[in-house]
Amino acid sequence: MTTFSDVEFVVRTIAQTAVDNEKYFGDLDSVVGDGDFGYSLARGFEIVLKDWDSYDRTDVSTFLSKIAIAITGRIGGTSGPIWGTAFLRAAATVKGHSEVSGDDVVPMLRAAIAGIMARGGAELGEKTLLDALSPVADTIEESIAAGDSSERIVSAAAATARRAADATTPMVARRGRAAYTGERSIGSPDAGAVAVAVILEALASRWGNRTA
Amino acid sequence: MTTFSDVEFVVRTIAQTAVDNEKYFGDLDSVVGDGDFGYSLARGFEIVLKDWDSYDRTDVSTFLSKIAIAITGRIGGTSGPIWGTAFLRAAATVKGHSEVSGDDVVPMLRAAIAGIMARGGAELGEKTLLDALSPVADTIEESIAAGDSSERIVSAAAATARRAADATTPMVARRGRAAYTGERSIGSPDAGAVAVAVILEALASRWGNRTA
Amino acid sequence: MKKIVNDPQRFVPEMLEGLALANPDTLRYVPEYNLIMRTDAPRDDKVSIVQGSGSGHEPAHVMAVGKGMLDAACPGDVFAAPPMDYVYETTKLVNSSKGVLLLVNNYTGDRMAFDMAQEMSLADGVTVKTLFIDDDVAVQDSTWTVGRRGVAGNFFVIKAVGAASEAGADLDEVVRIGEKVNSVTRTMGLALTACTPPAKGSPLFELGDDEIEIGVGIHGEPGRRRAKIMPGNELVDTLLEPVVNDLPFESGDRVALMINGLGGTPISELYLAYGHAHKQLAERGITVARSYVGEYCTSLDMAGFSVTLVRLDDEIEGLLAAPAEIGMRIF
Amino acid sequence: MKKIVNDPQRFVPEMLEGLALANPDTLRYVPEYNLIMRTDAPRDDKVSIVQGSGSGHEPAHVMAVGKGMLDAACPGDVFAAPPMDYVYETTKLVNSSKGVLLLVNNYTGDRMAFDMAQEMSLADGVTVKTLFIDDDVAVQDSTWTVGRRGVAGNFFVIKAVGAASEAGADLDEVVRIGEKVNSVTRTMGLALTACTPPAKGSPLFELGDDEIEIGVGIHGEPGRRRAKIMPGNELVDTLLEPVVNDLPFESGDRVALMINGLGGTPISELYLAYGHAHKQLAERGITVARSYVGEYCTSLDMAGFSVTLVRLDDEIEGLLAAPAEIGMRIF
Ligand SMILES: Nc1ncnc2c1ncn2[C@@H]1O[C@H](COP(=O)(O)OP(=O)(O)O)[C@@H](O)[C@H]1O
Ligand SMILES: Nc1ncnc2c1ncn2[C@@H]1O[C@H](COP(=O)(O)OP(=O)(O)O)[C@@H](O)[C@H]1O
Ligand SMILES: [Mg+2]
Ligand SMILES: [Mg+2]
Ligand SMILES: [Mg+2]
Ligand SMILES: [Mg+2]
Repeated sequence: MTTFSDVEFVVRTIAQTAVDNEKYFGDLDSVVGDGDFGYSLARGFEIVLKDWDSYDRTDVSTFLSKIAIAITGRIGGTSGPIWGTAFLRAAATVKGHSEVSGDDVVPMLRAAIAGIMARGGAELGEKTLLDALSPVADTIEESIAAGDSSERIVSAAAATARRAADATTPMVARRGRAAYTGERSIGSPDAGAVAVAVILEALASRWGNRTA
Repeated sequence: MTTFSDVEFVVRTIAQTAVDNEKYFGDLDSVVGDGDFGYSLARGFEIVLKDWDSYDRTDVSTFLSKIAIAITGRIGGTSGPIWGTAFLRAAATVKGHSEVSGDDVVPMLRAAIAGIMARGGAELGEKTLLDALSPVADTIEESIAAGDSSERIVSAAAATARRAADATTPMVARRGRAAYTGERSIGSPDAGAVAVAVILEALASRWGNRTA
Repeated sequence: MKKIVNDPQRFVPEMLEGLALANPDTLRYVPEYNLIMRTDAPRDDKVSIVQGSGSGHEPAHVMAVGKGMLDAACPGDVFAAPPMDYVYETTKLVNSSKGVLLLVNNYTGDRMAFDMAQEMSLADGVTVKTLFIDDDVAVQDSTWTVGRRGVAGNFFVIKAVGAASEAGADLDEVVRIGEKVNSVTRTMGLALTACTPPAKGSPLFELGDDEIEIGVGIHGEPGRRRAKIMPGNELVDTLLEPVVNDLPFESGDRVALMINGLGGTPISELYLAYGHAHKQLAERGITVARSYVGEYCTSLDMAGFSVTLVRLDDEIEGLLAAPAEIGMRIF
Repeated sequence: MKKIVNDPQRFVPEMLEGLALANPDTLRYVPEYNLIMRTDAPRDDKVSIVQGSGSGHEPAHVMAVGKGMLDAACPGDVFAAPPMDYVYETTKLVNSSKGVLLLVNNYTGDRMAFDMAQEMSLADGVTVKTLFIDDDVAVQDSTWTVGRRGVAGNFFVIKAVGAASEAGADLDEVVRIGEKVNSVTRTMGLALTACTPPAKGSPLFELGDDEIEIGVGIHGEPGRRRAKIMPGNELVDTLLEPVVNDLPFESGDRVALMINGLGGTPISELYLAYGHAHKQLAERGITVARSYVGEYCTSLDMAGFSVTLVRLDDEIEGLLAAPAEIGMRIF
């Protein structure tokens, strides 16, 4: 069900969305952060797009590792280690698999989440992108268990991500630069969580037309 | 006709007007100058007001010299030397006179004008306060020759000063900081010339009520 | 946005190139890793000192490279910690047989990049230690756990460890000194205006015509609270009070006092602030033995300033007084 | 207005007091005449060097007082030449048996104050000479007769005459050197924003969000023309071109290159400008032998910069390289 080309489609959509939303993501980060989140992601992922054909595609794990190295090498700030770790952990989950399937998706996502937590020390509810990623993993798990089509799974995940991102608005930031402003972080959503929602919405809207 | 108290009244009105118009004169100087003209005059003349009773009043010449020294000691920029020289030259004109009369006014003013020209090298038509002072001297001379009352003399002088100040608007500044902007000095009046007009208008409006 | 900038993405590399061109004898620019290093680094008779951090804080840290200060600075993009690869490569480039000390201002992104880079370097057999600088008292009572931020006080840590390493101290000794200086250094800043990152092109936050931001960070992060503009002396008191009370600094102490400009405030105003701070400290019985007025750690073009105090003892005072020569210079 | 200021009328005295408090061993503040002088001045083994000018150009000139530079600086209020009495008193205070050199940036007000003060000092038997600095090429083809303005290039004149006087040169020799340096120094500046004098409380002129002012003076006087903001390299070219062509500087020349910040522009941007200017000069066959990047002569909080070139020969280069120690310092 999940093929190599689905993995490529997901990675490419993440990269394209990051590049397309440079300004928007930056503006979100400037409300209580330092405004560089959009710039950082875009600089990393534009390299992914530029060198797209060059990444070793021996297997999914190798491919995702190469992507991880490419973005950690270029993305600075908090996002470099965070996003790089996420890709590395997802890659490690399917190491040695010649094929990946829909059943690998949730373990990969959970591994990415655990990696981010280990790297940055954040827990759920501290107003970071984890607050969008974690509910998304739950939704996908449920949707797969319910036997949903991949279209339905992705669109359910996108809806959850958006709701979860919105739900970060009333939270007090306890991680990242936004935490320095304490109570003043209340009232605007977390930039990372919104980015997760925007990416999943992009995946959902393009899923039907993905090249197999 | 001109008494010591008239001289005191004139000096005091100049001083008060300079202090009252600090901001206005500064704004005029900031159009093409550096904005400090109001500040400079005010800092000098506020001392004149503060120490008013202390100036040696042996005779008019001594009195004006003391005023000159007080303001040159405090006013910086171009205005310190210019206004100080004007007072010094006016004082020198009546040196040794135990009394001064209306007939001394024009020679004193002409001496002040000549002093300013010598000090700063400016000629008429170069968009400085000379372009107001010089016509004022002419008007006073004519008005005295016509046998006018002191009220009429002063109000004629004020009207001339205002016309002359307005007439500096189309001029190209060739002296002072405004000259650096060349053609761009066209379109706004010279700050120094306007100050002369404002001072003469203050003299005219208070002349009737001056304490003898 | 009105700045001296070409392509915003080239802002940092072009600045670094200019810095190296202005100091051809002493500084080298390595474009692959976006770093500035001393032409004579690494020297095996001294511990190599490296500071990494986001850019936008100039003269920190690229202009603090030179004799008696840093051996290399490894800046990321504006306000972004450097990618860990750059830190890793920098560490290898300046690897000395006496070891490498990485100085890091305490921020999540920087910590992570340096932790990862240190792990990789250690695996390669490079002797490397990391020292986190956290002098900002503005954020002490907050709810997150990464702890205080590192701000302008890092100058003193750099100066002290730079002098110690120049004098031949070994890595443990250099670390001891750096930790000691950090432990007696406290800073707090305020912003009169927001700053404009070249890539964003507009101010990071909005401040009203009469508003200031107290406890601001050096990345344009808003501070802890807003207030109305107040007379200069009160601005100074607003910062000095929490700084003094935090360590606390007490009567009889000798201190270094720094008034650091955040980028857009003229040095004339900084000296005015210095005068008041100096006198306030004197009233508390605190003696200013060394003074620092100017820009040390900025936030791009932000108007505002920070106040830093360092409690001196003979050791620290000697290290601060040692000669040094860096890219940021006058003559 | 958001500035570190108490009573605007006390802005200059409070700044000077801060400067003296920060440099107790080397600088003395004389409040009666609003001046800063070296604690060891006058010294009878050297010509005393004094610069007077309006304030608002810091570090010029009060922070350029010290060994190898000025013996005293006699500043007026912001952007106003000092009252002639102050100049006269300063001259008497630093009177040395080798004489006094008054350095004056060429402006009407300054010229008049110094001419008058010089006359008074000469009458008192003080040996005093005056040297007018006029490096600004922006105003060369104008219609007034006071001539070019003195701007950031005055740093080089101060440095050279300071070094010469420190080496024991007599007054005539010091004057010769100062005139020589002035004659081979050229500057032009541009503003990205207007500046705000504390006493006025609002910007001196209005510039649109995308407008710049080319050929601006250091007193917030508007320049010769307005233009739209352009990329950093073009900003540099806009200034470099007229500066190079004025002397002119030619292939084979060795020069000092200064990128001077006007007060509100961060040093990161200045280094970016430096890099481009350096490369442009190299393309013309002009070698930058000495580089200066930072704030030397500002216009309060104005954003913008100026470019200065000095044609070097062995004599000038040696004088610029001589050691000096001033209030504006880093360590
Ligand atoms: N400790 C952390 N763990 C996980 N995510 C984090 C952490 N800190 C910040 N983030 C996420 O990173 C985003 C900001 O990224 P970025 O702008 O690159 O960081 P910074 O500029 O603070 O270094 C935040 O919106 C948040 O979602
Ligand atoms: N050379 C000169 N001779 C006479 N008056 C002058 C001269 N230069 C300037 N002024 C007058 O002085 C006014 C500006 O004074 P001020 O602001 O004190 O000078 P600045 O700031 O340029 O030193 C001008 O408006 C003009 O009237
Ligand atoms: Mg950020
Ligand atoms: Mg003026
Ligand atoms: Mg950042
Ligand atoms: Mg002036």
